This record gives sequence, structure tokens and C-alpha cells, in this order.
Amino acid sequence: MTSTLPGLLDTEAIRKDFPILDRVVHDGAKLVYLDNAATSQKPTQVLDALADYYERHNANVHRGVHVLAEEATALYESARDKVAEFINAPSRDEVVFTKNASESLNLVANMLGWADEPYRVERGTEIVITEMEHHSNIVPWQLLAQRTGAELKWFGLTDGGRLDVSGVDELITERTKVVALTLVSNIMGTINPLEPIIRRAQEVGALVVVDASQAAPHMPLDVQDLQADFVAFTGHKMCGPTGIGVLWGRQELLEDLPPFLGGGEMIETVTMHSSTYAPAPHKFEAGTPPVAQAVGLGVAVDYLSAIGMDRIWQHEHALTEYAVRRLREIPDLRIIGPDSAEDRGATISFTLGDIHPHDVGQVLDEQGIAVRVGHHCARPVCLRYGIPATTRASFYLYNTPAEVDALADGLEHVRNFFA
Amino acid sequence: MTSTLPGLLDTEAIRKDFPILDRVVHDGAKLVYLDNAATSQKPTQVLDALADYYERHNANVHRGVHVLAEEATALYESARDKVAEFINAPSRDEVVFTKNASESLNLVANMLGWADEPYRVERGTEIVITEMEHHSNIVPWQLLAQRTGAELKWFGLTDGGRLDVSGVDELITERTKVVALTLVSNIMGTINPLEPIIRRAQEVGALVVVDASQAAPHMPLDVQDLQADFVAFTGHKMCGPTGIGVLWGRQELLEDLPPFLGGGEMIETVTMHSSTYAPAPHKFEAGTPPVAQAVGLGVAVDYLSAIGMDRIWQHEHALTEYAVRRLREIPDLRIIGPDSAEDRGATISFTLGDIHPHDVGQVLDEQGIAVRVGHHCARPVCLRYGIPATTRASFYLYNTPAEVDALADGLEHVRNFFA
Amino acid sequence: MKLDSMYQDVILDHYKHPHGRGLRDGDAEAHHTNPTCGDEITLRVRYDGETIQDVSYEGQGCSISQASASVLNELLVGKELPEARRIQDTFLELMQSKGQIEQADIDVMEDVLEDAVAFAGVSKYPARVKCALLSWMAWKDATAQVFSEKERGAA
Amino acid sequence: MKLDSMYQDVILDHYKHPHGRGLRDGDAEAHHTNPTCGDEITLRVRYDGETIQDVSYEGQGCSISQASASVLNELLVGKELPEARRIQDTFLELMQSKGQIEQADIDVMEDVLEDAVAFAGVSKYPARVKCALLSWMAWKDATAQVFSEKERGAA
Ligand SMILES: Cc1ncc(COP(=O)(O)O)c(C=O)c1O
Ligand SMILES: Cc1ncc(COP(=O)(O)O)c(C=O)c1O
Repeated sequence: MTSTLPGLLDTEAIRKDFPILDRVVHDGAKLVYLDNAATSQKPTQVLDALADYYERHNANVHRGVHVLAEEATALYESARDKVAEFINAPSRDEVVFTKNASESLNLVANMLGWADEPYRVERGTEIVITEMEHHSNIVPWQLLAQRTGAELKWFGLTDGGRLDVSGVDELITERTKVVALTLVSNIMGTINPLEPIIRRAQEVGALVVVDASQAAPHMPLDVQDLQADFVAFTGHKMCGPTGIGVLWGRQELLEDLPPFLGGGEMIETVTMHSSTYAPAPHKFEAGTPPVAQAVGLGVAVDYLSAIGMDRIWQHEHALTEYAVRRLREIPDLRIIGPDSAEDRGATISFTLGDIHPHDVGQVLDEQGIAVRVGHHCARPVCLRYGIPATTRASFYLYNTPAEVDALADGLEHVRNFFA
Repeated sequence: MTSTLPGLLDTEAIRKDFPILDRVVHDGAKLVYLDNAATSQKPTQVLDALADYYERHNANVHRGVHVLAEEATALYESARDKVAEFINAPSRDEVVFTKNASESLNLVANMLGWADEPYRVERGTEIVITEMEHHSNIVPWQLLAQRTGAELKWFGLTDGGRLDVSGVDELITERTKVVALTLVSNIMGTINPLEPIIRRAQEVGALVVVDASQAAPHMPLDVQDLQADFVAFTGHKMCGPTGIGVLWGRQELLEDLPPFLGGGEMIETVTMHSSTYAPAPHKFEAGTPPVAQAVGLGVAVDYLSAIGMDRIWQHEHALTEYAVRRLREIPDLRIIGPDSAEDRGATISFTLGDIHPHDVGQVLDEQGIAVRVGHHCARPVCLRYGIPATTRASFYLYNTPAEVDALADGLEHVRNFFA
Repeated sequence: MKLDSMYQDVILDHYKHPHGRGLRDGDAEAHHTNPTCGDEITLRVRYDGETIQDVSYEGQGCSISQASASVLNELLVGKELPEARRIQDTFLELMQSKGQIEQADIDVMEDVLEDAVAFAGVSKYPARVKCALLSWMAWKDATAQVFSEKERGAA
Repeated sequence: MKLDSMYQDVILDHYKHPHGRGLRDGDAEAHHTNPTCGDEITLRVRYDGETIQDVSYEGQGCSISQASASVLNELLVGKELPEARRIQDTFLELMQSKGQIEQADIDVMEDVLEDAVAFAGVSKYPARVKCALLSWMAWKDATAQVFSEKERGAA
């Protein structure tokens, strides 16, 4: 039955690139890695690029006339080109490397707190987010609101796990300076309709910050199509190393807005009395950047592009359709979020009767099945649906229908165990 | 003559751990890597640890019940133990992982800007730094001063490249909230006498932030001996990967001070209305941390400790003594900074007649000798000594007296070339 | 199956049939959460001098945290404070043993811990140790409140 | 030796004996720096209509940036603006060629660039390309000021 799923990738070939997928855990269980929304595994292509960087080219970037420094700089900057192309950025200078998506989002929040008019967030202005944001797209705005006196507002959720955009005109007002929201929910997989929100934001002159952490790894991402002002995502979820994130921002904004971290690399000239700043993206890259990690991310996007983001998306969609079907057969299983494969990514959260997710995850782990349990850094979603936590399975390009079956069978075993 | 230098390490053995040192550049020149103050090379032990992490244990940390998540968390947290031990921190919870030293320093500056009394930096208070700081320890404080209205003051330099501490009692006053200074200058190699400064800061109740970026890689560092409140350093200069830095802070300060970046991992509980924060160090580690990089840094400090930080220090001291001697023989060469090996690290800046450092560096590079040229992110030092830039050679545990000779011979060649 | 070492029948029993669950009057209350998994407990203690009259609690969490609260209630109610502290210390020691503890030592602990030795298997799972300790930390906290208030009252 | 391709005698000559160095009166001034190495230049232009009357400059920097300013002075003074722009574009093209340009193309460029073709070798060294372009960027900037002011005056 599973072999007939349409749109699947050649996972047999792909899995050869990911040595960790051959791991055997707990004395004999084959690893079934379904925790991709937390972090993805890395192909050998990326690991080889890291090793090659350190073994042959490692140097600090931008400031050297020697060979290694020139090579390292060229590698680092060509990673920027690759990422710019991957998201169809109008200019490479719009791609800022950070340490993760959280830093990218905090960077924007801080810039807006220190900005001049018309961008400045301050008392009397409003920040709009949603109830399904990852904590990394909630807490920076809470901090900004606390520190400036601005008001924090949010879109709520429907019972079916969708963003409730019915009140968009009342939520986003002339006082709104910034709207920050996720493209894909990291807990429910929901894909949000950004268009009406961005249209309204543009009407009132508010900036739009899109958290694409769960989108960039899984679907084609075109920042020009998106029409947002800032887009944040993180390398480790898209086959890249840990320690590298991206902030894309519209050029004139990056030019106008003040710096965030101060230090080496981000300056033009420094005296003890004052400093001037380098043009973007360097203005936002204080200190020695995560050079090797950027290089690794560049190879990761090459890897993904070679397979094709639309094909990856189709593969995940097929798996999701199958997984939703299998999960709905399990008694007492309740999907938290959209319970079909429509307009959703390959991340599925659920509860299983009154068995606590911690227990579900533990018994699955014993069978080699790695899922995540808890509030997934999106506690307000759990509060919204009156549950303490969920079990979350999330798929990626290397997952197979057989692994969906393993999950479904594993859940039956969990039910029996706690029966 | 060189074989008689006392205190040298067995560089022949050590160099086997650093594959990049065998590189040949420019069709035939053997690499002589003397740009260690910019970044160090990495031993295979560290590279193997990175590969092993990604190939066997990679997962997101802290939130999983599955095997990989537990292994990754254990590896990440044991890196914290290793770093804590390396700097003799009273508690592992005082070690915060950042992306680099620049972030560590910005973190402190931002915390103090948002802190409550008695730590709060605001109008009417003072920040004291020095004229020999790296831009990463200047710009964050300039930004803080601009944004809060606090006054920025600094220790000047003597003609001999030392900190002029004669005015310590007038510079550090009852209004001073924070004193930030480097332990070792990244441009002149000068080791600063922290004791009188810290004593005075304690007298007036100011916090002391030590930038140990150029100290941690090269000498034993004991944060308890140091008696500072915060100590920052960076992984890539001490045999670790790029993308990882450290901030050590006294526990009660980390507890009392507000968070910096908001996001996943750093919270205790989140509602849409407000959040509470996890205890330190997690409070300061928003988002997915640089997991692999922390693991790599842990192995790097193991590597350095196995050799012994005091032995590394002796080795570098011997090389420095020899290098100063050889450089002083070169006509028209002027050392910027201490011109002996006393109280200085293995970083030597100089000018060579009126040959611009860029040209010096280029002609050295052609011979395979990698040095750095420019203002080394310490432009105020260049202004202070009335020079546009310097050429800087900096040594590490794998450098040899023969490489000092190569530098000296190379500089003769530079002189002839531009004669 | 290795899992059985964690999910001992004793634990599953306590989970399904918890002792003394529900919030009743007390001298002090503590609310503890485990941010990694969202487990929460609100726990009250009632003392008569140094004798534990009641430990009542309410919360949500996994089998381990729920069972552990139930075991705590069963073990501590009626005990004198010093004895209760000894039990808590022993339990902490067991949970921090990373599954490395000898069966002989476990047998010795059993005299003190009774049913709670069943948690030995949990100590192998770092993520779950926090679950098992949640109610014990809340008890410690609530107890500290009671006696620091008494001291302040006395001073 | 490969270095010789960068440090052509022409370049070293200009470095040691710069043309038109020093700041003189001008219609506009631009100050450019190269933050990576601290090179600085202050450059003034004086126009008579569209004819470049003078390019004067002062600054500190390496042989490449100094020689490039000297060559710029030699090449541009006396030229009409459109011709000067063509020279600047050609120089930019040469510098961005990453050392990949064919000798035949260089020969063609030589008609436009004269001494400045000697910088072909510099294009192989990314860190030095900025040095070579520093004065040219300052010239472009100062010139833009002059003509945007004229336009504003005319408008
Ligand atoms: C003294 C000093 N402080 C701070 C830094 C900044 O370190 P990083 O670039 O890793 O943030 C450096 C090195 O660049 C340094 O030498
Ligand atoms: C939707 C979303 N936003 C932001 C983040 C934060 O990413 P990082 O932890 O890499 O900063 C994540 C993942 O953790 C996420 O899923």
C-alpha cells in the first residue's frame, strides 16, 4: 500500500547521504528519526565541506591578505550568494548571517526598539504576533513591549488549528509598527495565509517579519513573492550545521535601521568617541562570524536545491497524507491542528487518550522511534487547546512510508503498554 | 641557535594534529601560519569530535526523551563542564555559551542597560574602558552610552604600549557602573595589570568585565583568581570551531540580571501575556545553541589541558623572546607595543619603514607566511601611535623557531623588494 | 524489555491509583513546573509540630511525575521531619545515580524508600529524573516555607 | 615570481613618485576609507564645464591604493566627463576580472587605460582590489556631487 504513494523521493539513495540514519539504538532497534521539526540530520556533503574548510582553508575572514584568509572569505561570501539564490533575494547584501533563527528575530526586535521614526516601536504603538508562534517569536516581542511600553496583540486560533484572521482589520491598525508571524507552525504544521495579513500591514505601514524556520527546509521559499520585510530561518533544521541562522531583510530597511551587536567586522571606522558602521549585511555581523557553519549551510542549500525544493515538498506532502490517514485509525488519538494534509507541513502533533506525551515518547523511543514531546516551545498553543503537551512527529526528505508505519504500530504498542 | 630555546613544546608531534599546517600555497611555499591572534587552527581531535557528533548523536538538546536527544544534551552539557573546569569556574551554571566573544560582551552591555538598580547603566553613570580594546569591547559600550546617556571614559596608553593606570582613582569613580578591559591586547600583545583596576572597581562597586579572548587560548585562566565579574572569550582562537563563544559570569549576577535574547530554551513558562525565565545559564541561551560547536570547544580545551596551559604559555614566551630579538635586528622595524618579552603575549605588531603593512603582508604571503595587516579591530591604538596600520605576527603552540626565522628572513625580502 | 525497568508495576499502579491526590488545607504551598515537558504540580503540606499531617497535591504530568507524587504522599504522611528529610535525601541519591547503583545498595535503600525504590530504573533516563523529582522538590520548598516562617515567628 | 604581476614596475614607480598628490582647491570633495585595512583618501575634483581641471588628493595607504590615485590623476586630468567615465568603467571591469581576463582583451583596454592596465595583476587578489578602487570610488563620488549640485542649481 505504501509503495503506491505518489510523489515520493528516492529515499533509498538519499538515506545513503545521512550516516546517522543507520544507527541502531537500545540494543537492536533501528533508528526512526521523526524529530525533524526540532533539527534535521546532515548529509555527508555538508560534513565533508566542514572538514575541508577546517583542514584546508580555515582563517578569519575579511581582514587578511594571505591565501587562507582570502580563501576563507571567498567561501564565506559565496555561502551568502547561495543562500540569497535559495530564497530568491534581490541582493546578496540582504542576507545577514546570525547564529540561529532566534537571534534573527531578536535582531529585528532590537533594531525596531532603537530605530528612528517611522520604524520606532515605542509607547502608543503596537506589535502584532499570533498565538501559534514559537517562543522565539514571542519572547523577543514581549521584551520589546515591556522595554518600550508598546502594546503586544495577537491573532488567535480556530478550533481546527488555523490562524483566525477574521479580525485582521481591527488587530492591525494605524498604530501597528510591526507584525511578526510564522509561515508554518512548528507544533501543528499549519501553513498560514500571509497574504491578507501582509496586505493589511502594508495598508497601515507596518513592517512584516516572517518566521520561516519551518518553511525554508521544506518548501520553495521566495522572499520576493512573499512580500515581507524580514524573513528569519535557521540552518540546523535544513541539513545545515548548528550555530548558523539567517535574517533576510529588505535592503533599504537594513540600511536605515540601527545596528544590534557592536564589534569587529560591523564597523567602518572607530574612534574612542564614536564609530560609523559598515554597510549591510556586515553592519549586523559583529565579531568573527560562524564561518564554517555558513559554508556548511551553503552546501546544505546546494544539496536541497539539487534534489529540488518542490520535489521535497511533494514527498513530505505524500508522507503527511499517509501519516494523517494512519494516525486517524488509532483509537483515542487526537490530532492537534489540521487533521488533513491540506495547507499543512509534515509536522503532526497529537495526544493519545490520557497517556501523557512523555510516556508516549518514552515507549516509542524504546522501539527506536524518535519523536518530540512537550509544548515544543509553543506553550500558548497547548494552553489554547487545553492540553499539557503533545507528541509530535515530523518528517523530512529522508523519511519513508515504512517509518510512518513504524510510528503507527509503535503507538498501538504504547496504548497496550498503558492499557 | 634556535634549538637551544628553553621551554619549547614538541612541535613536531603537535603539528601532526593540525593537517592544515602541511598546506603548500602559491605553487610551492610551505604555509607558515602566524595569524593566530585572528584565529587558530584546529586539531583533528576537534574535527573528529564534530564529525562524530553529527554522524552519531545529532539532535536538538534539552527537550527530548529519545536517545539522540539525550546523547546530544549530555554532550552539550558536558562541554559546559569542561569549559567550567578549564577556567576554574566555581559552578558550571556560570558558563554561558554564545556565538563568539563579541556576543558575550554585547550580552553584558545589554544586560546592564536593562538591569534594575544597583547595576543599571543610565544617564549620570559612567562606563570605563581602555584605548587598547578590540572594537568588540568598544562599540558595545559606545552603543550603550549613546542609548542610555551614560558617559564613556577610558584608560590611555603609555608610549611603550602599556595601559596608563596612573589615573585609576580619577577614572573610576562612585558613578562608574562598569569597567570593561582586555587581559591581553590583540594588537600589541600587552598583558594588562588588572589588579589595581579591579581593586578600585570593587571599592566603588563597579562591575568588571574582562575580555579574555587573547588570554584564554594562551595561558592558564582562573576566573576565581581574576576576581572579575564577567569574563568573555571565543572558541575559534583556542583550537575550537567557529561559531562558539563563552561568557562566564558570577552566579548571583547572572541570576539578578535580565535576559538578553528571548526565545526557546531560555524560558520557564510562557503565556501570551508574559513569560518567566529559566535559571542561568539557560536564561542567556535563547534558541537552539551551537551544539556541535560547544562539543568541539569541549574537546579543544581537553586538548589544550592535556598539553598544559602553563607549558603552552612557556612555549609561546620562548618564541616571543626569540622573535623580539630577531625582529629588533631588522633595520627600520618598529615594534608597536612592548619591545621585550616581559608581560606580553605572543602577538607582535610592527611597522617596517614606510612600507605599508598591506604591502608587507602581501610579499610575506607570497613566501607562504600568513600574518595579519591593518588596524586589527583596534583602530584607536593605531591613532594613538600615529600609524595607519601595523603588520602583526602572532604565535601559538604549533609554531616553531624556524617559523620565526622564516618571518625575519621574509621581512628582509620585503625590504629589498620595496627598496 | 529495558523499558520495564522504568515502568515498574509499582509505578504504573501509583499512576493509575494515586494516593492522597487533591488539594486540601495546608500550612504552605509550592508550585513547581518542569519547563522541558510542561509537567506541573501544586503541593501543600500540613504540619503538627514536626509531624507531617498531610501532603496534598494536584497537577498534570507523566506517569513518572504522577506516581512519584503518590509515593511521596504514601511515604511521608505521618513521618517526623528529620525522618522525612532522610527519605528525601535517599530518594535524591537514588535518582542521581544514573542507573549505576548496585543492587545491594538498592536493597539497603529499600528499607528507607519502600515502594519508591521502584524508581531506580528511572535514574537511567536523565530527561525523566526531573519528572520523578518534581513533587519532592515542591515538598522541600513548601516545608522550607513552613519552618522559615516558624523561625521568623520565633525570632 | 607571481608577485611581480601585482607589483608591476609602473605601479611601484607611481607609488614612489606620485602624480598630483596634495590637496588643492576643488568643486567637491570625497573622503573614502577601506575599513578592512585602514586605507584613507581625501580627493577633490575641479571642473570647467565637463572638463576635468584637476584631481587632487591626500591620504595614506598601501602602494596599490597610492599608485592607483596617481594613475587616476594622470589619466583623468584634462579629460571630458564622458570619456573619464568610460575610463573609470573600463578600470572597474579590469579590476573585477579576478585575473581571468585574456591578454588580448587587456591589450584592447590598454588604449583606454594606458598605465592603468598594469593593475591587471592586482585583480587576482580580492583583498587588494578594494585598494586599487579606493581613489576611483572617491572620484566618482566627488564628481556626482558636482553634477547633482549643478542639476539642482539648474532645476
Ligand atoms: C581582544 C579581543 N576581543 C574580542 C575579540 C572578538 O572575538 P570574536 O570575533 O570571536 O567575537 C577578539 C578577536 O577578534 C579579540 O582579539
Ligand atoms: C517556528 C520556529 N521559529 C523559530 C525557531 C527557533 O529556531 P532556533 O532554535 O534555531 O533559533 C524554531 C525552532 O526551534 C521554530 O520551529
